[in-house]
Amino acid sequence: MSASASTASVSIGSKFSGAHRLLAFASLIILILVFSLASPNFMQTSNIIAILQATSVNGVLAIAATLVIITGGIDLSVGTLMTFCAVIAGVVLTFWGMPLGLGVLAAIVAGAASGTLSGTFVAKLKIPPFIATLGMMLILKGLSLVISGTRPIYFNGTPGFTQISQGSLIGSVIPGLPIPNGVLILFLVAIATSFILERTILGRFTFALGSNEEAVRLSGVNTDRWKIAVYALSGSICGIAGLLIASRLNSAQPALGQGYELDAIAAVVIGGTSLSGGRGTIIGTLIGALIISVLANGLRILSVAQEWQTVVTGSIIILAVYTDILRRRRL
Amino acid sequence: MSASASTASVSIGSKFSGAHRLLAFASLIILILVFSLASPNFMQTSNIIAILQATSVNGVLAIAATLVIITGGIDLSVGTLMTFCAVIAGVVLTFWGMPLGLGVLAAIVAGAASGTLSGTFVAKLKIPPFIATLGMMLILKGLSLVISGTRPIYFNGTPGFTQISQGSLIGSVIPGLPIPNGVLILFLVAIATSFILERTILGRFTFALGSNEEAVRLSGVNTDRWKIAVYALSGSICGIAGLLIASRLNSAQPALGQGYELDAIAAVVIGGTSLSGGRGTIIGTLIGALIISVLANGLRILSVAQEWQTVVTGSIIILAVYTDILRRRRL
Amino acid sequence: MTALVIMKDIGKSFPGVRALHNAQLELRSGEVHALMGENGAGKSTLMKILAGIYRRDAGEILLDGKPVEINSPRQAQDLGIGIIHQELNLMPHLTAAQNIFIGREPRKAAGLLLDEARLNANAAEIFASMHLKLDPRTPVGGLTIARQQMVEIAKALSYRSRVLIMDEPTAALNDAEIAELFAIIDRLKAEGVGIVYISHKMDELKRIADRVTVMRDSEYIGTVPAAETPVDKIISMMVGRALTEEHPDIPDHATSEVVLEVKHLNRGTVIRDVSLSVRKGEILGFAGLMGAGRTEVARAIFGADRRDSGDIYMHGKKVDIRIPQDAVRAGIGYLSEDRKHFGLATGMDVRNNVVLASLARFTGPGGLLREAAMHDVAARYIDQLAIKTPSDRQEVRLLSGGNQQKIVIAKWLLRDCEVLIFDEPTRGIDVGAKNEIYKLLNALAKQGRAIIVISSELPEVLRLSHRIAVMCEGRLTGILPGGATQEEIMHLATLRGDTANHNKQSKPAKGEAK
Amino acid sequence: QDKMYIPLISKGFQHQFWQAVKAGADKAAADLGVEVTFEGPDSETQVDRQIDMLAAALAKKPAAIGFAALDSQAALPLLQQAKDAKIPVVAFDSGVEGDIPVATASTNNIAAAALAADMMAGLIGDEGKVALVVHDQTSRTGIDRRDGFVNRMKEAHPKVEIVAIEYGEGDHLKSTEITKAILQANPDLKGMFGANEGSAIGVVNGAKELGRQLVIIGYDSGAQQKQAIRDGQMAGAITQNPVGIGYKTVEAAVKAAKGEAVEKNIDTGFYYYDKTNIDQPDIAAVLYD
Ligand SMILES: Nc1ncnc2c1ncn2[C@@H]1O[C@H](COP(=O)(O)OP(=O)(O)OP(=O)(O)O)[C@@H](O)[C@H]1O
Ligand SMILES: Nc1ncnc2c1ncn2[C@@H]1O[C@H](COP(=O)(O)OP(=O)(O)OP(=O)(O)O)[C@@H](O)[C@H]1O
Ligand SMILES: [Mg+2]
Ligand SMILES: [Mg+2]
Repeated sequence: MSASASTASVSIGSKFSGAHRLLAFASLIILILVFSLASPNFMQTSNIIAILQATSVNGVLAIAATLVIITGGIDLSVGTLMTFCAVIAGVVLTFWGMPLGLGVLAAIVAGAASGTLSGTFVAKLKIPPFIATLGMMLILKGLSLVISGTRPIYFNGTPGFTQISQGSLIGSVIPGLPIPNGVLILFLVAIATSFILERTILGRFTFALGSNEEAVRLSGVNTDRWKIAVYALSGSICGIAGLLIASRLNSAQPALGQGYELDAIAAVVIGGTSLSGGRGTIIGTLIGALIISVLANGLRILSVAQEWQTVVTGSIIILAVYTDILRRRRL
Repeated sequence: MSASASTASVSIGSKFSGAHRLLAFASLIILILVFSLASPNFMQTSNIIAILQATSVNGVLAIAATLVIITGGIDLSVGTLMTFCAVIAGVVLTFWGMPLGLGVLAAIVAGAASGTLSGTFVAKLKIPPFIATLGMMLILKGLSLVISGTRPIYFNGTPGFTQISQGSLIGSVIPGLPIPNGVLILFLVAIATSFILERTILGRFTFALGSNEEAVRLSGVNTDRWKIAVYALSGSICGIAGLLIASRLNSAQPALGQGYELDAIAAVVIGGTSLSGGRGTIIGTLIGALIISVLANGLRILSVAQEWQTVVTGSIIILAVYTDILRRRRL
Repeated sequence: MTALVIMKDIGKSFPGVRALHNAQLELRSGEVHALMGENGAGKSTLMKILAGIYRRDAGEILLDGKPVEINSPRQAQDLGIGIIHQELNLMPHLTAAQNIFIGREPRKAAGLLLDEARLNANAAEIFASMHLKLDPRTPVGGLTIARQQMVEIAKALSYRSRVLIMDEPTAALNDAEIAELFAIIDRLKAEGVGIVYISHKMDELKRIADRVTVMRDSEYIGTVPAAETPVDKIISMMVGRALTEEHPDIPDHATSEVVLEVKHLNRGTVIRDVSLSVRKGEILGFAGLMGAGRTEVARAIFGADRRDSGDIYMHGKKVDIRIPQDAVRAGIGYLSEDRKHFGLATGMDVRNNVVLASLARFTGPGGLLREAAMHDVAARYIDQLAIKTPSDRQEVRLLSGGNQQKIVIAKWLLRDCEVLIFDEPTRGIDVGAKNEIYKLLNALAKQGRAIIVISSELPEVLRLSHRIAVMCEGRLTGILPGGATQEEIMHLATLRGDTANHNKQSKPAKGEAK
Repeated sequence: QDKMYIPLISKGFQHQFWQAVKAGADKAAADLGVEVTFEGPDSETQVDRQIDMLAAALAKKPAAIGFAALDSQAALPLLQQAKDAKIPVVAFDSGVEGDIPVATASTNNIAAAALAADMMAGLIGDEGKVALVVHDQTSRTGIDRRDGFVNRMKEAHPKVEIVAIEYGEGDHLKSTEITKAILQANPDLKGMFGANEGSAIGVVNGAKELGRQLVIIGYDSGAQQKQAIRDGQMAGAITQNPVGIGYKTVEAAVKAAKGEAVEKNIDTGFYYYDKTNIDQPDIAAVLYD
């Protein structure tokens, strides 16, 4: 985590980043190959789609977490914020009976608002991101239970709602490819966020803040405002994750969410984004999220005993990242 | 997390650290005052002891996490390592019927061994601490289930075992003060670790590694070895936590442990240790752990509905840290 | 002619430190105003107040004769005040161009998108005007500090300020780059820009400064015209007494024992077949242009970087150096050129940084540290090197740049190695202290240490060295005797490609023969 | 030839109750010569994780599936998929809404908790304060056991006052701390109900650490709970028949897969046990260690 160390390797890493990014697939591809050989059930369209769908929620959450982590922060609230946004959608759609579009909007706005609050704690009040988002994690967890009356809110009154994640636009165009909308949304969010990170001023400041916040401030930039903006964007992406999971479950499950932040952050770090900030890619995060879900699915398909699944998952996560480190060193 | 920001305020903090440390109690004392006024049941000896006992496991875990965090790392495996060590004690004492001392030794050695492994991943293989300890967290969780056969191991064959946490040496000397041994052990571990951190070469390198590892390496220090030593020490402290929880429950519960790392790290950060390394105190961590258990206990005593307990806990954590920041700025 | 900037009776205190007291500065447009003073005199602090980074406790700032409040870097920029910081303030993960224009990126698509092409073009334009060959798309974290410094300069230039503060801009630069910078300064002067120039290199005064303001112990001493005032006078204003310069004679080491010998060192393309040796009591100077590979050689010897091939001998015995610990055990110490990243644990205090390489010596039974003994040595070095710090418990990052450098030196003096490699040891150090360090190096040599000094200041190399090794593009192009001239060195330092191989055969022979 | 393969997707895994269900399922698998796997999420809140497990199970083209739904609505699309693929689904532990399951092997948690309430009321003299430590605020079993207990008290024992309901994730240690705080806040508390094994043990531990005497009623079994009942620290507990649930689920699944008729509702029953009947063969048979 010491940012100062190994400047040389960083420079080399980013110099060859094109090649490296392609190679980062390697761990993932090896995993897929191994599972395909081990079980004929793995490489079926339906299973591939199940894996992608299992990735969709964690993938979107991980993208949200990536933004904050690149600024050098951490976000522990992504999981419960997702749930909170799902509950808000439930309130708007089921309790108040509003049209679908408003529910979608409400979830995203709720996410952005919560992100703005976390960002304000961090930027203005100088509360360490770990504490600010830990607090928000608990606050949102409690509020979800309070608002929902501690029971799931079902979306049966809004028939279109399940389509958000479970319908298949692609399937209706290309009949043989019933990729659920949830997966489509994951990729759209990834592309949009990647674009923001690489091409817009907000993205530039995201990296700059994580690289050396003091230098940015000394350049006369209002760092607080930009930091809050990053947290707000991250929050609104959590709102999308909330819609995805609610649509997938056709319900807002108010108790779900805590613990999901760990999977999300794990995907980010496996994907090569540095927890000390300044460096990271969305494509890496996507690959990280896929590694996690391929592992989970594959081990289940192989009927590995559940206690051993955990052991193997832990080992492979370490191994995958180590492989990645070795490859980068060799480049 | 950006180490560079707000240099001025940090410097002031450390200069007046004596005064500041005393004042850091303030958040805790305010909490205690408020709860005492709100409920006559709060300020009773039995409840104070209950709070202290509730702090013992998390406190010891938080001390273990503090060490690693000061080096600039993070340890997600403290919770499941605690369980693993408890299971190892169970195997040695109950399955093999060895004497108490050997069980205690086995738990601590198992912790040190696991810490050495994590430390080796981090120092030698250059795996980011987050990933190395995430992997270890899963591996240890799975292994605890495997070794125990997914069922609790009871210590009925070792009558003295429950005394480790539940007996009261102090109480047997001073009859009016039945402070359980678990609490005594927490304070002994805190004093010993504080001593190591402040007075020994290992402690000095713990801080130096977190401050600028590369500069330490270029001073001719074998940084890898010291880092591994810190992780090993941290692991052996987790072993003590494992003994405490097993003794308290008179059983090694193999499924327990995941999630405990968050409380432990929260205590560390609330206690003023910086996640970017190089700075931190054990007394701060103790206060952080106490804040967490006083909050939990007080809110339950006031019979606050559980969903609101979560909301209030989140808010107070943010507020407590903010108060601390304000005070430091004013000094 | 009204002054561009007047700073009157400025006062500033930090906890436990009075950094400024009644400080004065008057800057005219179109002049280069040198700000001189010993390490910790308050130069950087005064300039940070002008640049809106610190708030002053007392005094007044007038811009064009009107009082102004400068409360943030942004306000300073808006008032046309730009600054090149003494310590680099870059975002290592961003490219050179991105660093230069942070917060002022050219946009396209109605301001929504970044115009990366124009960004790079603009940066390239500035680099061209500085005659700097640097790809604007290179991440700055991978650049040497010299190049990072050039990026900082480019950034300051890009603001087109009316007032430009340069806080030791040449500390990390070599002569060619310094000449380039001075050409830029001349152009800016002609455009009417007022420049505050802070440096510890006295020779630069005569070359570019119009007036000189001297500070000492946080106070204003006086302002004098640069051309008319003798350097000695300025120095005595700075240090409060006259300095005597002594050129020690070069002892004959022909019969002394060879302590360190390096044979056929290789590392990628940055070190190509370098062989050299240092004798007991000898100071070997290391000269070369930026990027010549001197630092790389030193790091490779020290075990900080892996080497592809090459053997290292101490007292004729081969030593296996893989990590810095091996080197230190073998008796080799290395003082890095980049103190912030590689030299200091800046978050720790002075005492602990001084003992960092020798901690084992202060460890008693059970790993217990002997704090009192640590305090004693720290106090000794604070005294010996005149380190300006309130106490040995002050965090190092709160010290002025020069004083930080002295702490790194103290660390290696305490470690007491047989071979000491000093990489740019006087970077950012004031004249008085520089003299002290020269004396110290000579004394160390007399005691029988073998010393390698890497320096980009030729006068320094010439003054200190008993022999001078010169590198170019990773090759050792020759070894000159102590009395060599600047021209001889520059000749070897620019010997490129195959011609170098040829010269290498003959020149070292000449060096060794002396 | 390949054995018939039947995955069981449960609500949990590490808890002893689920391990007992697994033991029953494994026994049935051995008896009937089929292969079963048993999986469940870490916590009963992780509805989507369970769905992912169900999806992976379906990909393995099983002969039949056993499923303990955390939220049956959420699982509907996948259950539909199973139906379309002609994979029979046997619901266990708690029911699955709709007509997809060919059989349901479950305990009536509401009735069981009501029985606990009756027993509690009887032991405390039908009046006074009681409190609950429940494992989960939102899961089906948590809600049913809480509501079953609370509603029965309100209806049949109006003089019994419920002063606190807290949730401890079934974590022994957390439930212990919760119990101690509840006891501290209510010096006159007469009884406590722990709604699963971890909660019940926590209540026992908490009372023991504070040295308080009160009527404790637990749920499920396990060595510690049985010991507490024998020692008199715990008045009694409700037990389901987890081994039976596991066994019957696999049995029904095998029948359904072979196209044989299965009983639609397999009630595996529940029992109240205490010191007096703990060693009776019919009770001992449904308890686990
Ligand atoms: N943030 C700070 N906190 C405490 N003391 C400080 C701080 N910044 C500077 N100082 C102290 O103020 C004094 C003046 O420092 P300053 O950096 O202005 O010196 P300088 O003249 O630029 O020296 P140098 O030539 O070494 O760069 C020094 O004693 C330094 O230690
Ligand atoms: N961190 C790095 N990443 C990539 N290349 C580097 C790095 N550091 C140095 N180099 C390259 O290695 C070569 C040798 O640089 P080195 O710093 O050793 O030169 P030097 O002679 O010490 O010059 P300087 O005066 O800059 O210290 C140069 O081509 C330089 O660009
Ligand atoms: Mg300075
Ligand atoms: Mg160099």
